[in-house]
Amino acid sequence: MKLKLSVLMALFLPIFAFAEDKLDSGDTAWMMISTALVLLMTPAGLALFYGGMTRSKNVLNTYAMVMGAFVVAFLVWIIAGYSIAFGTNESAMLQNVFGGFGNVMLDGIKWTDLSGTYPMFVFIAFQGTFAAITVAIASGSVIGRMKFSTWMVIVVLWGLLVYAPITHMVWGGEGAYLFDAGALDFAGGTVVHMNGGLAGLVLAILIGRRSGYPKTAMKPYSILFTAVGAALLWFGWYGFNGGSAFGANAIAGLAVMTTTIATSAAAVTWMLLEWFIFKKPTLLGIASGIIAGLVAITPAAGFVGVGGAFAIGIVGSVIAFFGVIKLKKIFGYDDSLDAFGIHFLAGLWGALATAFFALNDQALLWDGPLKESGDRMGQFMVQLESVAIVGTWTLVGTVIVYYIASALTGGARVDEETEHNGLDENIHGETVTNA
Amino acid sequence: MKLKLSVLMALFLPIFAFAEDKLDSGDTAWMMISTALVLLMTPAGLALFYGGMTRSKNVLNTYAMVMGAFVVAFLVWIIAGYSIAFGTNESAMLQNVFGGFGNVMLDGIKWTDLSGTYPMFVFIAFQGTFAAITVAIASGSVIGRMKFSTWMVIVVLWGLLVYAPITHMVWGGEGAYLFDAGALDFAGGTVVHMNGGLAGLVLAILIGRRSGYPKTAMKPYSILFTAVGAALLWFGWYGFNGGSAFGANAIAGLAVMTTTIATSAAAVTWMLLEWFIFKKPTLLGIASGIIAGLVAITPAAGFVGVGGAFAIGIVGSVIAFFGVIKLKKIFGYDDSLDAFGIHFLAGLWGALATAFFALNDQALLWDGPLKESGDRMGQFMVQLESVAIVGTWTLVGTVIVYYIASALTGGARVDEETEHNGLDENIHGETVTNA
Amino acid sequence: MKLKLSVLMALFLPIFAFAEDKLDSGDTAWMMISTALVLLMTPAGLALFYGGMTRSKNVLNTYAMVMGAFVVAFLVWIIAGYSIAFGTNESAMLQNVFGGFGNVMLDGIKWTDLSGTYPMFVFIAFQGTFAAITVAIASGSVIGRMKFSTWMVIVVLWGLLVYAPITHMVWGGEGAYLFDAGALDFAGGTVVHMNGGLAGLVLAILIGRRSGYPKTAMKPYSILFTAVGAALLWFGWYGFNGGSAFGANAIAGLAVMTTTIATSAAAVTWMLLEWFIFKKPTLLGIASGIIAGLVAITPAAGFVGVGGAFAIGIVGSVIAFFGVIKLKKIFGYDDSLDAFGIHFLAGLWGALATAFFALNDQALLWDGPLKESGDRMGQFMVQLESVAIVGTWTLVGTVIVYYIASALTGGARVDEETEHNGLDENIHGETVTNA
Amino acid sequence: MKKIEAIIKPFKLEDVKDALVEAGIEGMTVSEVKGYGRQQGHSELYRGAEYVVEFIPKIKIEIVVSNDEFADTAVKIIGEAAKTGKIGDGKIFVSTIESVLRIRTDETDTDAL
Amino acid sequence: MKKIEAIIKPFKLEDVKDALVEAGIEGMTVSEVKGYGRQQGHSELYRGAEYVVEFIPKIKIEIVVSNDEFADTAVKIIGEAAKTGKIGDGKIFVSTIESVLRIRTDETDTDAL
Amino acid sequence: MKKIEAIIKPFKLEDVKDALVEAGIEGMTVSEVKGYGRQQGHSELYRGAEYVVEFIPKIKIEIVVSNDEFADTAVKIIGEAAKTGKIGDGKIFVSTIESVLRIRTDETDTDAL
Ligand SMILES: Nc1ncnc2c1ncn2[C@@H]1O[C@H](COP(=O)(O)OP(=O)(O)O)[C@@H](O)[C@H]1O
Ligand SMILES: Nc1ncnc2c1ncn2[C@@H]1O[C@H](COP(=O)(O)OP(=O)(O)O)[C@@H](O)[C@H]1O
Ligand SMILES: Nc1ncnc2c1ncn2[C@@H]1O[C@H](COP(=O)(O)OP(=O)(O)O)[C@@H](O)[C@H]1O
Repeated sequence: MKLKLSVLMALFLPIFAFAEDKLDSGDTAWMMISTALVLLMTPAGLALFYGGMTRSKNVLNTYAMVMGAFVVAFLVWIIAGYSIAFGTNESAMLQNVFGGFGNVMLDGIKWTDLSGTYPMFVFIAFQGTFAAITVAIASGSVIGRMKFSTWMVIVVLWGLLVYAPITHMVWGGEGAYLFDAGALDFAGGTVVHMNGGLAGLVLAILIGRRSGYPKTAMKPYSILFTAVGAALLWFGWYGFNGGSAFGANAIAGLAVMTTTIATSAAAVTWMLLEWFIFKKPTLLGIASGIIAGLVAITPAAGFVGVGGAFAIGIVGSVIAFFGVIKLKKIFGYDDSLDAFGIHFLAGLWGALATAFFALNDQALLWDGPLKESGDRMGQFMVQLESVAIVGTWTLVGTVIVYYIASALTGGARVDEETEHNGLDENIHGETVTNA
Repeated sequence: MKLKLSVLMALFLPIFAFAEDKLDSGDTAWMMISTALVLLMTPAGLALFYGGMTRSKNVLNTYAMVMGAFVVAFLVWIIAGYSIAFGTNESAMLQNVFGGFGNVMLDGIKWTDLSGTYPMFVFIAFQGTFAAITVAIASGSVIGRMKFSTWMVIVVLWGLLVYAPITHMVWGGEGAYLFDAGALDFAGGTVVHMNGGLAGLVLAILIGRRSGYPKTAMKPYSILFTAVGAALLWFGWYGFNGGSAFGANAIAGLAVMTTTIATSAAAVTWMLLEWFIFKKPTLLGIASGIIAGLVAITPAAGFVGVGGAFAIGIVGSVIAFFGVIKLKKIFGYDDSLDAFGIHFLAGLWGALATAFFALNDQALLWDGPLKESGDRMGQFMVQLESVAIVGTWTLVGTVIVYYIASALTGGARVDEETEHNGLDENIHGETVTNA
Repeated sequence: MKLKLSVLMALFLPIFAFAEDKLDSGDTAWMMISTALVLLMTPAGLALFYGGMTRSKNVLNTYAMVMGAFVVAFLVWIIAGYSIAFGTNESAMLQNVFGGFGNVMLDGIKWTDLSGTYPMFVFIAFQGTFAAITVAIASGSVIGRMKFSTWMVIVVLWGLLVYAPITHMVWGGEGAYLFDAGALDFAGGTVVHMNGGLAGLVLAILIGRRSGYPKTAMKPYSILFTAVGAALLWFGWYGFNGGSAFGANAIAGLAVMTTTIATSAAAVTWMLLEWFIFKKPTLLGIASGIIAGLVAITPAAGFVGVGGAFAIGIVGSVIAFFGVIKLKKIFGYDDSLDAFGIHFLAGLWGALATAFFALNDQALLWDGPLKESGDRMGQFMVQLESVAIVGTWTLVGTVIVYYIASALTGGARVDEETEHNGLDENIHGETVTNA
Repeated sequence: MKKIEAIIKPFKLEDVKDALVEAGIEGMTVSEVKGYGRQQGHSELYRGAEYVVEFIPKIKIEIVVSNDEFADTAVKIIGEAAKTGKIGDGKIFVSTIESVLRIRTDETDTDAL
Repeated sequence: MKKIEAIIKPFKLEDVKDALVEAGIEGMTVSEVKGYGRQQGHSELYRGAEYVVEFIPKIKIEIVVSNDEFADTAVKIIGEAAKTGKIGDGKIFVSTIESVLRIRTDETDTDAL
Repeated sequence: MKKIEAIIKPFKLEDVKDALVEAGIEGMTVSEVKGYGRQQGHSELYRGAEYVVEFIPKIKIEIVVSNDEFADTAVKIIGEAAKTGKIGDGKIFVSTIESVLRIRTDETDTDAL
């Protein structure tokens, strides 16, 4: 479990100032601000990034889906998600995928408890912001046609049935399946981005395309908001990746560096691709490249060096570009705001690329084939396995969640008139702007 | 005084790494970032939250009232506010409400001075951002009809006559009236939210309603901006509540957790109330719930546990909802952007509820009936007393300030034509958007 | 070199907890969050500040110029800029202005390396965000008429030929010309603001005025965005100035205080100037005053006291006001968004004023006439020299860069039709808003 | 059939609409326009440069009615409801419409109104 | 010459334009208007207060054609393309235009169209 | 009385207004419209899909004048001031207005202009 690792690291790296079971104010400061940064990513960053890209009649609904997802998912996390993800199950078999209900409502956790060198409550809140953004990402694929009620039910169920078990498998500590297998996922390439992006695609296919898609031109309300959203996401991502070092240490510093490099490289790449292919570099392209780079480096941020960051950012951008521009057209699904195209594909690439670009440095690596025997190919197989298992769980879980939510809310899709007039007007009774 | 408390705490909690009179870099980092976070709340968070809710013809004026309030109030704080609030008066009687003028212009304070484990200058700047946001909150009640000049004068006077003495009474350390009485106000339920919200109501009543209110539909310029503002406020609030632990310690961690829970719970509550009562959950409702939750948990953030945070958030949201939807109609005052409805009511609730939900934990509590003898009823009486005294002071003080400011600027209200054309055009010579 | 100084400081100030060659988690936390804060300033703060002031047809282009500048300039910094700026040249003569190519692609730097008490990688990323914002500032002067391709080439060349050598001269450590001379520039008054602002003016003159300037009224798209941008810049500036103390220490605390005072004072000053002169205080004026104050205090933030901060803020605002309102008209250049008027002039003032207002305190000062012998006049001459040398280098370098970039991209200026229809449409194929 | 085009002050729209509806006129089309006339616009400020906003926001109401009588009534009602007595109250123009079609039902002319 | 003014539902603009172009009508001017009529607007919510949005977004198309025949064709085409059969489909008005000038070439009347 | 409706390029509005005012025409109403005609719109890009913006922003100016002479003058002035010689310069339409009312004063027809 990541928790453990930071403690373990202390043994290898005498430059780290902390000792077990003692609160370190620097680490605590860093983890609290990281929590705030990751929080900002959802109701401000992602909401604006998505809101700006939607048609004007659905902007507030898009925002409400993202902001609503955050508040509901966070409560679900406190009520049972955390327990399932990071609790410890007595049954060793169940412990592979499921932490149990021992910490429901954070039962058994005191405010003085520590997680390594900082308060356990901060760890739980930090992780809760991850749970919330993951499901919020998925909303991007189904914007403009899903009932708000259905979406709210999906957020609840998905947090329990899909997010929490996957988190347990990857980050749940000893006895958890993929953790034991030695999968490397620094800050959530599989847990967050592949997971959220694939869930988006599944929902998009199940609910069907927006009426008029792809014939009608569906113009974005304002790319200005999308760009601001991308900038806020980037800012928050320092908490996401940097905070995943679980302390203000040299690994966090490395993550800060690789995150900035990969993101910049990805943005430049997307801009150049558009420039060469379409003759026009768009602001939406630069913003999309930024997100693609951030996603791609997420699983690798604390494992790779300068060169690896460049490579992961550039290739991640090319792949996401391909997903958004080509793949969507080839298969004809309506991944409205490209949650799949960007988050799944760049997350997948980052997860696999980690095997090849991770520095072979004992002080950095988590247990696994690469650390134990420098076996990159073995590490790649573990990465493949984790990608396959997470993918399958997401796929199956999301289908189940969709059908339950749809049944509970009398169908997942809004009626034609609502879709036509816009969800802002019919569902929320609001308009994006009043002159 | 809060200052003292953090030092005192070091004695009880051996897990805190700091010692007296020594700068701790983690605490310093946390208090500096907290200062920046609270700063952000006013000229970005609150300004957008309010600006988006105003009619399009008054958006820039609303923004200028909030941003202008910040810069003026902060200077007032440095010039004399801090001295009144946190200075020490030689007269024991005066010390009850008034810290004196010993630190005017920060006289006597050196850059190397510490406040516990971090620089005194950071403490002063941090507290200055509180002074500034408090008066800025009040502007929400009088938007669309007050002269900008009157408002600027109010900001100056109110900072000295209302904010600073109240802060002294509650947080001013030994000898200060409510501090000695043992009032619990972790981060400003009385000092900031009740105070600012009630000042808003008083000003709204004194200046009268907007012309056309409540008959004319006064549509918000853009709820999109309001939602972004709410998200930025939430983000900044980690500095507000977390920073009020005055260090990167376990109490700050607790505040981070309770703040996130109460806010999420309040947002979900408001959304559900709207959904059940009006059939439509609005984005404005979710955003309002977020603010209600943040306000309600403010006085309690570092005192309560998980269950308390849920309760305070949920009930706080119900009360603010009632204030905004019902109370305003019943009494007919024009609390334009609901500064009173949300800040006063949720702040009041939080201040009283703290008596009931505070953990009976010596390491957390400040001196008072609950800490000394586990006397919750006694604590409640103290909370009631502090609410009554702060409320009275605000009421009387704000009335006085209003009349002086009005006299100095030839009447507080803009002329009819200005109100009709919009304050943006007539006062600032600007329009919110030029196509 | 600033790096060195923080280490040196440890000897003088026993209150600082760090020791050489040991990572301090509090300093590391502060420097990482400072890096994130300064990042935010460019693709969110400056982009909005500038975007809101442009005509609606050029908003997305303005945003893309700023955001694009960041990602390109950061990569240039990693590839060679850092090496030129902070590398060590074997030739003592070259070392005066040029750090050499020893650290190209961060060659030779390991993730475990420290810069004083925090990771070297964090120092490099932090400095990279300075490199990026500096060139982005210059874009404000040439908005609405420069080819995007020319701009991108300028960003690359300017980062290498102008920014990196200037940074080396001022902050490059022993052997670097202005560093050895004892120039005081706490956080970049010369390096960032004078440099970026003057580059803007040079480019504006070389490319010529926008067609119709100054006859046609060029209305800002939305001052609302400009105000939000100013607020985000202010927030980020705590990382800019506070982070330039290179640790969570008392100097950082001082910078936090002086930054807030100078900024508030400057904003109030600009507001009052407009009120007295034009009868209308504008929101744009308040926002401009905020930026002027932030710029003016930048070189002085960690050197001056409360009184100095007031003086620097107020006078800086008056000077920038004069630059924006008068100077531009007198000389007739088209400094479209006032990069020169605000950044150069306020930066120049701050750089010179530092000589007079710096506290004569050994613990604060860097080596130079003031520290060595309390010689303010000598210090002023050093400041003058540094201003002159930086100014000359910027002037000559920017002219060269402009002509190369122009030649490489077939002329720097867009064609008439593009200028007329707007760069958003013709260059990016996007519109700022779709109803 | 007649078409009435009225240029009025924006804040009078509600009153005019109510008065028309009360008088039995149940269809109209409105648009946002800008007017230039004797009324002085306010001045805006940008970086200290003041410029007068010469085009002032107005609302245009278009109503097609079936005969002269209705036209007169409509003109009268609008004229009364939109009046403030201050410069810039606006103007009402009447012209002839030759044919009308209601798209939904294919009814024409008077039936279509 | 005739002027056709059609008030239609916004989402029908694309269809109407295509149908007109197919029929050889190559010039038109459109604007965003708000319509008041039998069609009920939706209701909006603000702080719990519900108010009906009485003015519904519509598109106005203006086309000037050189003779009655073209006018009839245009009316027919628009009428068909804009029809949904539900309330609020809109109306088409025809009136007379006396002269036309094409600014670019100074051509007048029929030549200018 | 005559009504002149001119569709022009937006950036020509200032010139046209100035020319009209110089010629003594002191009232007009303008609105933002979109034109479809021979002028090709630019193309926009969204996620790599390029689509042509067929409706191009134009300004419509409406002026009511009291007689044919004024109408001719106005048409001439607008025609000259709005001309660039490139496709898309726009058109001017003239029609008849039967009555005018100045709301403020109840003056009618020629007096109201
Ligand atoms: N000759 C005209 N043709 C078209 N519209 C006009 C004309 N004269 C005035 N208007 C419109 O009527 C509005 C009011 O006119 P104005 O001269 O300002 O005041 P008043 O209506 O009191 O005479 C103008 O803003 C303009 O929209
Ligand atoms: N008398 C009228 N004059 C001008 N516009 C009208 C008139 N009646 C209707 N309209 C326009 O036509 C639109 C549709 O009319 P409405 O009565 O809602 O439905 P329908 O077209 O099905 O009869 C209205 O929104 C309005 O814009
Ligand atoms: N038949 C028409 N009816 C109404 N408006 C027209 C007509 N033809 C052209 N227009 C308007 O005139 C504008 C210019 O026409 P266009 O054919 O593009 O160029 P030009 O004016 O040079 O012939 C169009 O954008 C449209 O707004």
